[in-house]
Parts: sequence; structure tokens; C-alpha cells
Amino acid sequence: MTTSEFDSFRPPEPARRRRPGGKRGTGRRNSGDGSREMPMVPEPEFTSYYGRPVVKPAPWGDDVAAYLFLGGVAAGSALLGLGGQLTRRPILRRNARLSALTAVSLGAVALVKDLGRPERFLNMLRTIKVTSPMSVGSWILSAFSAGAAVSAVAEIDRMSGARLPLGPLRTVLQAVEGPAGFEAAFFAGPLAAYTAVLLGDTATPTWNAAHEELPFVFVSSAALASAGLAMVTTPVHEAGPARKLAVLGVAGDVIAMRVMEHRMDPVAAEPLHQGKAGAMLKWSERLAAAGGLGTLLAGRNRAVAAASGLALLAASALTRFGVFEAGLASARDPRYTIEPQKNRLAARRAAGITGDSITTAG
Amino acid sequence: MANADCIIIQGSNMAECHPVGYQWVAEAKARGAKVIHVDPRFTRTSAVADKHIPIRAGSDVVLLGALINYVLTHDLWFKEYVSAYTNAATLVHADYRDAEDLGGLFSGFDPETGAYDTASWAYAEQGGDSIDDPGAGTEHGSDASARAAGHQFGSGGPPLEHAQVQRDDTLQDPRTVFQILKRHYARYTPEMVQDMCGIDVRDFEYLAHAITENSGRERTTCFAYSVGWTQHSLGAQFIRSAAILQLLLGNVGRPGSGIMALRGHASIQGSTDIPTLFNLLPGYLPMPSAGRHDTLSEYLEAIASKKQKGYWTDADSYTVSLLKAWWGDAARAENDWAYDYLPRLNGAHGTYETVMSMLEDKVEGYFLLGQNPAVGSSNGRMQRMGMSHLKWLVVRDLNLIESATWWKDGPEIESGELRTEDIETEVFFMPAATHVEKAGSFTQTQRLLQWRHQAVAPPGECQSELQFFFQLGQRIREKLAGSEDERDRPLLDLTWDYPTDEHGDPDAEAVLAEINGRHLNGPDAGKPLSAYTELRADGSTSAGCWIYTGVYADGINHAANRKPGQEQGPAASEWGWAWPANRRILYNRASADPAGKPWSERKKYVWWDQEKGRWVGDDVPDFPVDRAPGSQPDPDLGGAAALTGDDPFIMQADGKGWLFAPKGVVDGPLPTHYEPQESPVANALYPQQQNPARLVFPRADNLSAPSAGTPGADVYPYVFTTYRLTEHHTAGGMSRWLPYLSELQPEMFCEVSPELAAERGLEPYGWATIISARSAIEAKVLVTDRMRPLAVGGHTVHQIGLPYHWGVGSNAVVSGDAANDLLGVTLDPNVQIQESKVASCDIRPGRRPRGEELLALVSEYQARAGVTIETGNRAVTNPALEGIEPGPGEGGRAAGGPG
Amino acid sequence: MARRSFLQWPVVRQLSTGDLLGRGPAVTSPQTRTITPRTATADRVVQSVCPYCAVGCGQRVYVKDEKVVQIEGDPDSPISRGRLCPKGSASEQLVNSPGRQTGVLYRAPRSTEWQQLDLATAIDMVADRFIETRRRTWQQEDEKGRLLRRTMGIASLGGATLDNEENYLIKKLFTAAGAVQIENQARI
Amino acid sequence: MGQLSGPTDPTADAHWEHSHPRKGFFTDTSICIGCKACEVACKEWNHNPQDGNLELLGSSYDNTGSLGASTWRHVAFIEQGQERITEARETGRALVNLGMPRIGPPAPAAPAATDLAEADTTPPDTADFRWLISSDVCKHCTHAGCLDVCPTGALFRTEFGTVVVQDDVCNGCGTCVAGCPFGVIERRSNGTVKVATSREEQHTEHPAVPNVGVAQKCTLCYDRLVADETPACAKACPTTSIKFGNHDDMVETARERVAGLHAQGLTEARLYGANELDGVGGTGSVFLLLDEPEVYGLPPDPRVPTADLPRMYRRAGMAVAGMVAAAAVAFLKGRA
Repeated sequence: MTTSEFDSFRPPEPARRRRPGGKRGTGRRNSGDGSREMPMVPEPEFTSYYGRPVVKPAPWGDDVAAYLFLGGVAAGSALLGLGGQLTRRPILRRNARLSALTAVSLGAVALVKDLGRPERFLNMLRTIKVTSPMSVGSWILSAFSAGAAVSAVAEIDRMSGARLPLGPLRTVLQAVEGPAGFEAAFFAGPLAAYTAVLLGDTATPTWNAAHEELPFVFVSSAALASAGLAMVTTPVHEAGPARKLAVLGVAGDVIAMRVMEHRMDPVAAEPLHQGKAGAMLKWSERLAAAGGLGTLLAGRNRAVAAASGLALLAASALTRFGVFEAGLASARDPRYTIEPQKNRLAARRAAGITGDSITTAG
Repeated sequence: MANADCIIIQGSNMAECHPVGYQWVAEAKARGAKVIHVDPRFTRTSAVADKHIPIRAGSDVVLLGALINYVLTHDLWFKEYVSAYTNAATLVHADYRDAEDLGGLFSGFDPETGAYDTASWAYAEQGGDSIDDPGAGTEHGSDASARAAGHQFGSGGPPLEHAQVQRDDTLQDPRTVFQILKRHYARYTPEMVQDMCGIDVRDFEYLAHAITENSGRERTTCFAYSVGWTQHSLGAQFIRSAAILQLLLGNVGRPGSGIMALRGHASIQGSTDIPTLFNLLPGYLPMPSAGRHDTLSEYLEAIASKKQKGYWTDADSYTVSLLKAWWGDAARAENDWAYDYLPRLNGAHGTYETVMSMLEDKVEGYFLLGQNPAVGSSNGRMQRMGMSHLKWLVVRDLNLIESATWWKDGPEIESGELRTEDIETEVFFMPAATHVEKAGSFTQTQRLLQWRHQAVAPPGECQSELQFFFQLGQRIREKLAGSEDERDRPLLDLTWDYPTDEHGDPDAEAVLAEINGRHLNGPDAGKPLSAYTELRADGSTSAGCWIYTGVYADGINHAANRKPGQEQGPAASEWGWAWPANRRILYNRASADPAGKPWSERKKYVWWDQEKGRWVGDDVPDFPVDRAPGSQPDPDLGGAAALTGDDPFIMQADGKGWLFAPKGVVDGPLPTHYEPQESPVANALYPQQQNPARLVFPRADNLSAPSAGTPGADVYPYVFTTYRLTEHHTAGGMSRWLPYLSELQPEMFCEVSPELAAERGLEPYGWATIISARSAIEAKVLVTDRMRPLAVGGHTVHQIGLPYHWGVGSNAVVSGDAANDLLGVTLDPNVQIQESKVASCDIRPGRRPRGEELLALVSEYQARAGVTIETGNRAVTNPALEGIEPGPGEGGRAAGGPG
Repeated sequence: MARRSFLQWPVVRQLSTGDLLGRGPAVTSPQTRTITPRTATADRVVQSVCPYCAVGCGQRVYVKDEKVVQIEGDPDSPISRGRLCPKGSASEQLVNSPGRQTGVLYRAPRSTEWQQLDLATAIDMVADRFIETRRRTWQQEDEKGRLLRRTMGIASLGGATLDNEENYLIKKLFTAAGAVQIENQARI
Repeated sequence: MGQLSGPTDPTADAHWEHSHPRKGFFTDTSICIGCKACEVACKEWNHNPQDGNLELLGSSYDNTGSLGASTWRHVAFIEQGQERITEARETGRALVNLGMPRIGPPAPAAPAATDLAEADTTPPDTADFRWLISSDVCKHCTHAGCLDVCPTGALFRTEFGTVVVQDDVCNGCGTCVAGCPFGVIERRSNGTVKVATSREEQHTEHPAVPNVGVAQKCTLCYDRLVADETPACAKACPTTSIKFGNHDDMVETARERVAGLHAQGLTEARLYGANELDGVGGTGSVFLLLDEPEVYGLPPDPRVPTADLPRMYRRAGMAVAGMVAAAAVAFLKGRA
């Protein structure tokens, strides 16, 4: 039974025996197998092949969820870095650029580790396929990383008092540092948003159903995470924009989540409120709210700013892991593939569109 | 089968056990044929058949008898066909008494030996005498060998003195076969079928209509059966009843007709043609028996009298040619062509009798050649215990099958009955070559020989059986070379000089040439023969197996003919070579009417061409090719010459299809329903419960469960049947070692109906223990609607399905308990096949006990059922007793009840 | 990057072949472009028959470097028309299965383990035991003086999976030696 | 440039010059005998390792479970009683009525008498039980979700219109696994040729498991097609339940077959994947089913995710704009 606070929108679900892993037949096998107790409430109109999944969950581990979070942080930080660069906030700029580089490198490592054949990671740049979010994403990631790396190295060089063995390159570096900041910021937005398309453009019920609003959720989550990190790393007097960005991010995140869950197909939305995913998403919302309030009310206090920053970082991570887990869970249970599709098909037929069904009589 | 208008699959699960053959049934069905599957279980065959009719295992004769009765009473039999081509009009001897008169027995039954004296079933003769065995000699009555008389006759059945029979072509005389048949099956009614088989009358009507509407001039019905019919104590009679039905409907010898035997192994037909069987010599000549075939002339007379019709009269040329092939020059006219080199039988020496003599330490050496008896033979425990008494055992196989490792990891080691350290048997495991590592021919189920070319050499120390036995023979002959002992003459005079290739592998084609036979002297000495009609009894020809003569005609290996099927007609006679004489449908003379014209344009096959004066058609005519339809040769001529124009059954002594079998079947001239050895149901047709002539083995390790009406029958209330799955192969030796097949069906399971599962509390896909009077095994439970409880004999009978592929061992990819451990040994008297398709058991949830407790469980059940050595083994059911209390003469034993 | 391999870069080929979305010719790898089935590259093809049931389906055995690489249906066979059942299709694994035995094993009386034995010695030992058992259990006549000329001490089981020629030699050798207890799967 | 959805010739879309007709399967499940020759022939030809842990899966005679990285053919078994059969016949009849051309919006009145009314010949003779058996395979969709989302170009459209993984290119990113609306393709984790461990010493070497970590699925025997040979499963299928040939002929045969079955009153028969207007533009493997697709584990209304990709990119673009705006606002406001 779901305990989500949105229950009011949906009638309580009838008691239904569901065995995990789909090992045992949960499909409505009417040819009684003798020992199956008759369900008190008639089974909903949902048959499956012995309860086995129809689609397959992506074979991604937590590394990919971590990358979603790190990518968001890197993207936001690059924007903050550019902001710092333009509004002469050197500490914010430096911290943001360094955060961007660390986040994007950790993210890249996580991605390569999750590959089936890590030694072939360069094949990601074998083609430019517009129809493949991951191909587009790989190019975005590469371009972003280039810019982030150059700007960050410049920072490091400055921090280490020009002791890096750059020789003649130093002048080139300083010349190109500004444009690199721009270049990274230019690809920051797409880096934050493409991961939403990556999840949306799959047959995983919950991700696919959320493809309209997911970009907004991920973008906001990226913003509040990077702002949070900036509030942690940067002294209060330079972190003004970060605080504002954080508040905007939290607002965007909460609104986008609500709109997303509301406009999604109710059945496909269930995994967002159940089990591990449900818990994570609930906590992410609370932490985001807390972080937002903290920033709003006492953002100037260094300790409160840091605490709020951490809360926001946690909130963003939980959002990513929550959405990630909900998607995988929705792929494992056939009901989330079958019922929404049956409703969709029935709706189209009711509306008189009868020519586009995969099942035909002739 | 592709030409059939209706296909009845009974006693077979064709789509699972012969899937690629099933394409022809699918072909017929696509053209509108009706396919009906009669089987205790709804199987994958039923899934694609038009209709599945669930039947209680073991009651097939009731159903087929009722169909015969239906055909006769509704006057739907094929009149011209039956009167011309069968022995319907023949009169039977006056002494004959039917099962209707003797409460289920026929005349001539001797209770002591449990066998029939078939004299009273003979045809009536002009002078009122009976056409008896030629040279029958004095062996009537209780001769020890009569007990298993079935093994004495070759495939053509026993001889009749001559073919002049009394006939009443009006078919009115009560002693005609037709009237006897009518009277015999009068009580086999649809209601009886409902009561005994659990088939409701509507289904019976459906089946009867389907068959009769698809028979006659224009349409033909085909039956397909397999071990589902043969593995019963009444197996031969199951097939006989189908033969009678098909003869009555004119469905023999015509395209899309007949009774298709679906045999189980690649060359099982070959291994009965050239028989590694105890009772036959190559070409279905009988193995000589002491007391009956002491001299060559006695032997030949016992096979066929010179005056009877048909090709069996030339048995002398077949036999002499065989002896010449084996012993070459040592076989001379003076020593009866070395006839005395042949060992003699003095009773049945089947595999089960052999195992029993192993247990009495009479057998020292045992060769297992690609067979896994520890799992595949009935009463698995007896098989393994028997082998523990051997001195030496040679297992030749591809994998370390359970029959090679029972001494290390067999069930008896686990139950403590055997201890590895105490087992004296020496075991040689010798790796064999697979079918692609040796050249040779298989004979498939339609008598077609197909040559296999050698693709690669056998790996490691693997050898083909050809090479192994050739080398073994050489070694033995070398070791006996100097022997003066008269016993060793047959071995030393043997023709054993085959050309070998560089690996020492004998040339298989040379062996095939010897099998085909050759002229020995005269102008074309050494040249291969081209037909068995060329064989002579004067020692001028040699032939290893007369029915295969022609396979190597003109020195060409016709088994290797490979003209693509697409470039030939449906009979495809230039692909491989079918014995005899490359003929594809036997008795195809019957596909034309007595005047030689096809019965119908649609079912045209072989007909008489007036101008050419020959039989012509799509196949090699199964008839003297120039014998005009109307010809009536002098009956005294005998042999093929005596065949009249309308005698399609050229191997029968009277040239006719036998509705009534005066000879050749040892447990009754007409199929009569008897209950299996173990059955929860009493025989409602006769007081006689089981087949009186069945071969029983009353032993402590072969106890039978009490049958219906006797006390203790409720201890084993359920019927179980064993069968194969399409993913595995018989005892698993060629499938449970293959990952790709093992993962398709990984675990031993039993199939039960939801009602039985509820009654016994069996959990779907949980464990269950099945207990029989012999042993207990465990299996996962498949609860399915495909098993249906049947209302039989007034109460509900539950049936349990058990596939038998698994065995206990540690070498296969998948292992499990062997279903055959549950089975006992009760044999069909005609062919010695065990009853493994129906037996009684109990089932309960949970895994079976291990070690000692397993034996305790089995004996506890035996005690509760009051089972003793006599239970179920009484030949004649004592009508007086009817299973209430044992009669006065029975002594105090509670279990003495009938049958 | 050598000039040629740059032009081989799929991104470039997306433009040169017009396959902008990178779905077909632009993304094929050299291995894919030179793909050939092992039935085409086999040294020889041999016609055979499936060893499992009695339908007698035709099989084609493909051999490469003296090793069976593929066994599939023979389309010329009028019985099977190129089709096979699961067992027939698994014939290649029957021949090449890792579980298959290729060495002679011997178990001495009362021993708990197998031991290796070479083939020639094994055949010799079997021949000795054959002769010895035959002599020990010989029956020349029955109680009524009728000729028996046989040994009941040796038995054999198996034949339905063997060739006709093998069945012939087995029946011929055993019968000449007087061993009558020969049986095979036709009986079960 | 190639479409993302709707009927099209996929080979032409991929700009192959030579004009091979599109190849495909037609699986007629009404004549399938469930012998699994297709499963074994496929595994044997492609040297796919045995997978699963050798136990009964609790689904009638199906112990394979589902399609996967090492199982490119999967035979499903469904046992159904009387109630389910009549229900299937009803949904089938509804489909037939649906298919009837109708003028204007669905007339509320009784639907036009379909020719089916007269054809209600008696249903098949075993009416109270049936055993659905069907061999499932990759659909080789006209618009393949897996191919579109593959970033490395490992998945490609062959000149025969089929979809194949190049196992020397694929780096196992796994996005195709989530991209397939039918759950066919899978990344091969280990899949060992497990043979009883206790016999370790007797076996020389276990064949190494090929292509671990790479996405794997049916290639419609691309290597055989190149040499003009029939795919292994279609060649082995004893009753030609699996038919192979040019896609258009397959669809034609399927239509004739289903019409024939309907004429016999078997209205439960329906086609799956023969309609090029469906969510994936029609499939290369067409099926004839005897019940609703989900009974066989097939999606009732699959849709290739790429069809909505342009819309997703637009939404993402708006999100990016939003983010940049937010960042700008964050900095501008703070200028004072």
C-alpha cells in the first residue's frame, strides 16, 4: 500500500500479493493451481508472463547515479565560476572552477568504471549520434571538461605561485583562461540537462513518463547542489549569488518535482513514492526545503550557510539516487509497463484512433 | 502420414518425442486432416492437435475394442477390402472357445505354465481337422520352453501346414472370424469405455466419427503409436487391436493409412533387423531352441512349411546364406552348413532374466554398449544390485553414465545397501566414438537405411564399436589359435578378415557388403546380390541379413544414395534404401482393389497395368510384379508362387490380413482387455483381472502392489505413467551431459492435477515423494490442468506423470532420482517388454528420506499393503474369490486375494 | 592518426556516406564488414544422420582443421527437409562437449577410484576375461542331452544407438562364442 | 536524414546503397510444438554460453525465463483454462470489429454486422483447456530504440534491415538495455558454461565465456545472411512455426494465416508487429498470437522512446535556459 501524501488523488490500491523478483508466478493464472488462495478482491485487469519484467532495467550501478549528481554539481559550479569571473569574485571563481573540475573528473571516472568494457571508453567519441543522448552527452562532457580543466589549471597555477612546470605555456594559459571559463559555462547547462534526456529517452516506465519535467528537476537540482557547494567553500561575503542561486534552485526543484509527479501517468509515478526511492525523494525534498530556508533566513551566517550548503548537496544527491532507483524499480515490475500502456491504448481507441496499435486483427 | 485425412496419435507423444517427424502431421493438418491425440496427459502434441482425449493408462484395448464394435454394429467396415484381403471369412476350429465363454480366458490355457496351447485357435480344415504346425512333434503341453513360446517365432509368425482354409464368404457362419470378432467385442460399448477409460461418450462419438468418416475408398486414417502401447503387459495386443480396426476400415497398405511405429533410437529398427537380441538371428530368423530346432531340417520346418504361402517358405535359402556368410567354407552341406555351430536357447534369456541370473552369480561378464540400464531399465535397484554381483563390466559410452559409476555414487551407496569397498566388480570404462567419428548406416523407423560418412577421427582413445569388437574378436581368435577344443571351432572358423584403414578401423562398407550378400561360385562369384529372391539354399550364396539384400546391389552403397528430396516424388526412393527391396509402404498391393484398379483416384498408389502386365505405381510393388490380379495359382505350389491375385499380405501363411490370429500371438487370438499388473480398478469386462499369459517374476525385490478389490490396494491408490521429454534422450546419457539441453529441463519433476495436489497438499514447484512397491523417489511438483482425474470403475482415479531421464550420479550436468526405480518387472509374453507405462503408487509432500530411512519407508508401505511375493502374480484370477476373503484353500494369508 | 584511419572515423563516414544519424554503413567496423559464417569457411561438409531418435533426420557436419565446427539440418533430406529437434541441434555439443570422456578408465575390485589404463592393455584384459569366463561357464548340452553349446556367463546390453554394421559384428562374434544373452533398447 | 518514427524502409533510412529486401521472421505460435529447437540451434550457432542456474523456474515447461544476453530465443509456455480462452476470443473479436473500416466517429449503435457473426463455427474441439506456446525473439524494429540510443555505433542497421550488435565495438554502456521497449537486449554479465564442479579434474578446459560485458542480442544470423543462408532457428524449426523470408512476404503470409484462422472461428488469433503505424514503425519479426500480448510477456502498446526525443531536447533546452537565467539573476541582483 502506498503511503504517499498524494493518496488523495488516487483510490486506495486493492490488496495484491506481489512476490519480489518475479520468480514465482504472480500473473493472474486463472487455471487454479490448487494451492493459490482465492484473492478476496478481484485482481485488477493486469496479466503478465508469470510476473516477469517486460522491459529490462538499465544495467547501471550506483556509479551512474553518482555521475548524475556530480555532473550537476560540475555544471552549476562552472556557471558560478563564470559569474565569479565576470563579477570579480576571485574566491568564488576559484572554488567554483576547482569544484567543477573535481566533480567532472570524479563523474567521468564513475562513468568509465560502470562500462561493461571500460578499456573501450574512447568508443564513446566514435560517432556523433543526435538520436543518442549518451553520444550527445559524451561530447558535451568532453567539451565541458576541456574548458573546466583549462580554467581550473590556471587557478591551480595561480594558487601554487606559478610553480607548475608550464614554461612558455603559462602565457597561453592565462590568455585562454577566460574563454575557457566561458566555454565551460556554455556547456554547463547542457551537461546538467542532458542526463535528464538520457533517462527520459528509455523504455523504463517511470523515467519515460517523466521526460517532460525531468530536465527541470535535474537542472534545479544541479543549481542548488553547486550553490550549496559554493556556500560551503566560499566565505559569506562572496557567496551572495550562490545563496540566491540556491534559493532559486530549491524553488525550481520542489515545483518541478510536484508538477512532474502530478502530470505523470499515476501508475508510472508510483515507484517515486514507494520503497527506497520514495524515502530518498521524500528526504531530498525535506533537505532541500531546510537548505533553502537556512540560506534564505541566515545565509549570511558562515556556519548556517555551510550547513545549508551541505543539506542542499545531500538533497540533490538524494533526488538523483531517488529518481534513478525509482526508474529501475519500475522496470522490474511488469505492471508499470503493462498497465499504463493498456490505459494509453484504451484511451486512444476510445477517442477513435484505431489504426496505430501493434496488435491487429489482420 | 502427410497423405492422411485423419491421424490418431495414441500410445505416443509424437510432437515431443519425434518432433521433426511431426512436420508431416502438421502438413496433413494444414490440408484439413483431423489430428486427435489420445493420451493420459495433455502434452505438447495435444497442444497442436485438434482434440485431446484423456484416457486412463492401460485401458487402450477397451477403447479400440469399442471402436471395432462401433464399426461392426454401424456396418461401416470396408466390405470389398475386408472380404478380399482379410481372413474374415475363414472358419476357425470347432474346439475354439472365446473369452466370452471362459470368463476372459481363451481355450487352451494351462494354469501351471501360465501359457496357452494355441492348437484350438487353428483354422478349421476341410476334413474337420485343424491345420496344425508342420512337424509339431510332441512338444504340446507343459514343455518348459512353451512358457515363453513367444520368442520362438520370427517376424512372419509361425507356419500353417498349407493355405487351403474353409471359408464362408457370406460371413454368416458363427465360426467365421467375422462373427467371432462381432461376438467378442459385443460388450465393448461406449458406456464401457466411459466406465473403464474415463472417456465420456461424447468424446468417444467424436473419435468414432472422425475415424469412420475418414476411411473407405476416398479417405484414409493413420494411427501412430510408440512405447505408450508397447510398454504394457498386454502391449502386443494393443497394437493388434489397432491392426484389426485398420484392416476393417481398409486402412492398410495405402497412402496415409497404416499404423506408424515411432521407434525411439537412431537405429533401433536396425538393431532388431540385425538383432543384438537373444531370440533372433539377422532377418528375423528365430534363434534355434533346444528341443524344437535340434537339426537344420527341424529348424526350417518350424519356420515355414513348404506348402504355406508367402516368402517365408524360402527360409532355407535365407538360413544357409547366413551360415555361409558367418562360417564361409567351414559351412558345408555335410555339416548342415555348420548349423551346429549355433548356440541354442532353452527359454527366454531377455535382459530382465539376465539381470536376475546376475543376482544368482551366474553371469560374470557384462558389456554395456551405449545403454544406461541403471537409469533406463525397469526396477533400477535390481539392475544396479545385479551389476554388483558381476566379476567384470565393460561400459562403452560417450560419457561417464550412471551405469559406469553406480559403484561410487549410485543410490544404493547412499542408502547403505552397497559399500564401494565391498564391491568386487572390475569396471572398464572405454570411450566410444560419436556418430560423426565413424562411418556406418542407421536404419530409421520407416525401415530406411541411411549411410553416415565419417567426418573426423575419434579423439583420444575413443573407438567405434566396429573397431573395438573387430580387435576384440582378433585378440580372442589369436588367444584360441592353437586350441583343439571343439567348442572353439565356431570362433576359429569365423570369417573375420575385414580390410582396415591406417587407424586400424575396419571398413564399414565391407561389412555392409557381407550383410548384403554375394554369389559364392558360378560365373559371377564374389559379385554382390541384388535381391533376396536370388538367395539359394545350396550354399552358392551368402547373405548376412536376407532382408537387407539389395542395399549393396551392383557394388553401390545404396544406403548412401543422396538424391535431394526436392528432386524426387513423395516416396523419394533414391534417398537411402528401405528394406525389403527399397519398398516404402508395405503391403501396398492393398492400395488397389481385387481387380487391380486403385480404390480411388485420390488414394492411388500401386495398380495393375494391363498392357505391361505388371504392377506399377509410385513405389516398388509389394507383390510378385507380374502376378495378375485375377490369377488363382494351384494352392499346393506353396511359397510366393501360391499367392493368388488378391493376397496382398505376402508374408502371411494364407496371404491375408489376420483379423483373427490363429498363431504368432501367445496371449490370445483376439485382443482382450485385461487390467495392468497393478491397477486401482477391477476389470469390468471379465472376472480375469490381468493378462493371464503375462510373464511375472515373483521375487522379494520385484513385489507388486495389490490391485482393485484386494485388501491393501488403497495403500498405493494412484496410477503413475513414465514418459520422455523432447529436451532429453531416454536415460539421459546423450542429453544430461550437454549444458544446452540440461538447462532446458534441469530438474526431475512429476505432473499432478490440481485436485490431487489439493488432496495431498502438494505445493506447486515444491518437493514430493512418490512411493511404489519397489522404491521411493523424490521430484519437484508441477501442478497442472494438463493432468485430469478420471472417473473410472466408479471412483476417481488420479494419474501422475513422471519423466524418466534423470539418474543419481555426480558426472552429469543435471542429476535427479530415476523414475524407473519405481517400476517392477512384468513382461508382455510376446516380446518380453516390461510394463513401464502404468503402475500404482502413493505420493506425499516433502523430500524423500535419505540413507536407511528410505528402505524403511518402502518396507513400511509394503507391510501396510500386506504385499507378498504372490501379490498380483497369480496367473488366473480366481473368479470365486473376487477379492473378498481368501478362499479356504488359500491358507491364512490375508493378502492371498485374487490377481 | 594515419590519413586512412582518419577517413575511417565513423563521424567522417557519417558525412561521406550520407548516413547522418550513424545507423548503418557509417558505423560498421572492419570485422563486421568482413563477416563470414563458419559454414562457408569450413574445410569440408559431410552428410550424416542424427544419432538421437528413429525419425532419421539428415545432418550436415562442417569440419575445419579436423574439428567439427557445426552440425545442422540437411535440406536435401526428404524426411527432415533441413529441420532438427533440440537434441539434433545440440549434436555439435554432443561431439565437442567438455563432459565427454576420451580416455580409458579402469576400476580395480573394491577400489574407490578410477585409474588410467591404456587402450591396448584394456582390450587384452577384456579378451582374457572373456575367454576365461566362457570356459568357466560353458554349457555343452542340457539335462536331456540336447545340444546347447553356449555360455550363460557373458551378457551384453545395447545396440539401438549403434550402426547396423556394428550390431552385425557384435551378434556374429558373440553367437560364435556361444554367448546368447545379447539384448538392446528394443526391449525396453 | 531518416525518420524517428512512423512507417519507413529502415535500410534506405540508413543509406545503404545495395538494394537487399528487408529480411524478417513470421512466428506462427498456433503451430509451435514448444520443442525449443530454436533455442538450442541459436545457442549452438552463436556459441552462447548456458545461463541460468539449472533449476525449475516455476513457469510450466519454460525453464529459460526470458530473452537475455545469452538467450536470443525463448519459448514461453502458458496454460489456460476455459475462462481465459473465451476471454481471449472476446478480445480477439473486439480487435476484428475494431479493424473494420468505419465512417466517422464510432457509431454508438451496434457495430456494423461483421462478417464474423456468420463465421462463428464451433470453436476448436478441445475447448476447455489450451497450452499457449510461443517462441520469442528480438523484434528488429523499424525504429529500434536500442540502435538509436547507442552512443558508439556498435548497434547498426544491416543491409538486410536487421539490427545487430558489433561485439568488437560495444563498450557495454548498457543504455540500449533500457532503450528497448520489448526488454530483449541485455549486457552479458558472466553466463558461465557451468558444468558440475565436482568434475573439475576430468575436463580439460571450460570454454571461456565470449563477449563478457558486451550487450548481446539476436543478430538474425547476420553472418549467415551474408552467405545467403537461413538463420539457424528458422532452419531447425520442425513445424516452420518460425518462418524466415522477405519482410513484406512474411507480413503477407501472416495476414493470410490470421484470416484463415478467423474463418474457422478462432477469433483469438491476432497479429503482433505487422502494423507499420504502431509505436515502433512495425517490427521485422511478426508474430501471430492467440491472446493479449502481455500474456506472453510482450508490451501491449510499445513505443520507441526516440519518437519523443525532439520534444525532450526542446524541454531540456528550456531547462538550460532557465538555469542560465537563474544563474544570471543570481549574479545581477547581487551586483549592488
